[in-house]
Amino acid sequence: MLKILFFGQLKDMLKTSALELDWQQDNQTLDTVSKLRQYLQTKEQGWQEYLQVGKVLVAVNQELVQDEQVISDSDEIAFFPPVTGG
Amino acid sequence: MLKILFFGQLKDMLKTSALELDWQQDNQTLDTVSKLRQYLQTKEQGWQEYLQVGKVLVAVNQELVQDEQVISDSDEIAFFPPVTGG
Amino acid sequence: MSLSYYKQTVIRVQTDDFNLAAEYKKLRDNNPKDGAIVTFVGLVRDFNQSGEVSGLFLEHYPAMTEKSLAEIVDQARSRWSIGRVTVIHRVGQLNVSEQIVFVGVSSQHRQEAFHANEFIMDFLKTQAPFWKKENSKKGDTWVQAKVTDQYKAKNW
Amino acid sequence: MSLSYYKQTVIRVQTDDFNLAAEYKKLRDNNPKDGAIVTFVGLVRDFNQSGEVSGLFLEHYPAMTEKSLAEIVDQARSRWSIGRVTVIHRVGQLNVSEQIVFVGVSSQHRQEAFHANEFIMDFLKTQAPFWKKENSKKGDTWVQAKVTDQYKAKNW
Repeated sequence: MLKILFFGQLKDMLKTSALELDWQQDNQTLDTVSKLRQYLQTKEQGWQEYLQVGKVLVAVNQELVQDEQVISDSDEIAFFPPVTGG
Repeated sequence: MLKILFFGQLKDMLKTSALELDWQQDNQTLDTVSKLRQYLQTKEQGWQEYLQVGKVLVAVNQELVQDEQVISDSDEIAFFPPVTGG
Repeated sequence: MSLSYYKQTVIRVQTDDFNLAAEYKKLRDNNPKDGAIVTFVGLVRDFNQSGEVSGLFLEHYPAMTEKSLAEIVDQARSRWSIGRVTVIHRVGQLNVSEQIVFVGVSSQHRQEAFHANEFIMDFLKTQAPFWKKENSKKGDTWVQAKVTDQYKAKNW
Repeated sequence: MSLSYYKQTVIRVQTDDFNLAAEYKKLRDNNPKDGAIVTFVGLVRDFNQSGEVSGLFLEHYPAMTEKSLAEIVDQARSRWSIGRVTVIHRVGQLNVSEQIVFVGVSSQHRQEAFHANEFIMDFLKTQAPFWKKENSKKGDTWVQAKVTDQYKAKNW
């Protein structure tokens, strides 16, 4: 299972903070951030826009990564808006 | 009278921290820092070297100035080495 | 005094307030090699993106936060010769004028502590997983990231 | 709160030690417009130009010192939008690890406080009339000005 997390405004927009997902989905393996993102974008109304490349940052196992990042089953993948701490 | 002050290592080298001097000296008026400096340089053994342009900073009435600065009778002129506070 | 103590890094993420004097003391005590200590404190301003602000809520990504801050400090250490570093970031509900973040850096000479401290703040602002929601008369609004912060981090 | 209080400058030259927490409090209290406070403290290191140092004596030019520091702060204010500024410099005999100088700057946003603080230190180092004499086993030696300090001040 992939563990997916959402934070900040994105969490509010998607109306969920966490979900679990099989690494294998029907006819494909969600083995990159890009594939996972595209899969999620089709999941619910509005997610297409909210999860656009460039609008959100992605961390895999708590490390910021790019869209091409490879992911494995049991990874923790977090999507969030640009950070605003400090 | 000009009030002349020396600080830091320069004070030790010149073996004096303050002296007073007539603005008018024999055949000239010490009306620039440059003239005062040259006059002082002839005053004692070693002062020629210690008071060289570029080796010391000069303040007239507590403001850093250049060698061409005009000075008036009753001004306070301080000579000192590059500063080392902080 | 061991090298590891001299080059000590402290990272804390907490709801509690912090005390500048206590943090300064930890950077200074038994540290006669360092001649410079620079501290930064970020505070909740009464005016920001949503106009007049009465407070803010700080959310974070707990599993990632300390790791991310530690990496930023490591990056600073790879660029400058610095001594001790402390980074404290608060989370949860904060009122106007409350302290949000502390960064303290000691170094032998002043320039390293100044630059490393500013670098840590610039990277914290763009890489550490914190999100602010401002409370105002209009309700609660998520703070939007500033493009100028991206530029600052990229300019190092 | 009047503008003059908001833009307050405090300059002190003293033999007594100073207290970081007290100075920070003066920069922070009743100042909800400023979101950033940067402090710098310079300390007596145990090793410098004369090798192992046991202490130092700070001489200054009393009539000029505060005036010179105030001018440096004015220059910083003309370059950056900053709030409160405090500069404290000690004179007289100091031991290893004692505090020498404090610079504190508040501002709305962090970059201004960082840069103004570093600028004030760089100009203090090259323009304010202080001279250090180091005490070591070899006797007392006047500290020589560093060319690198001249460069730092010129690079602003």
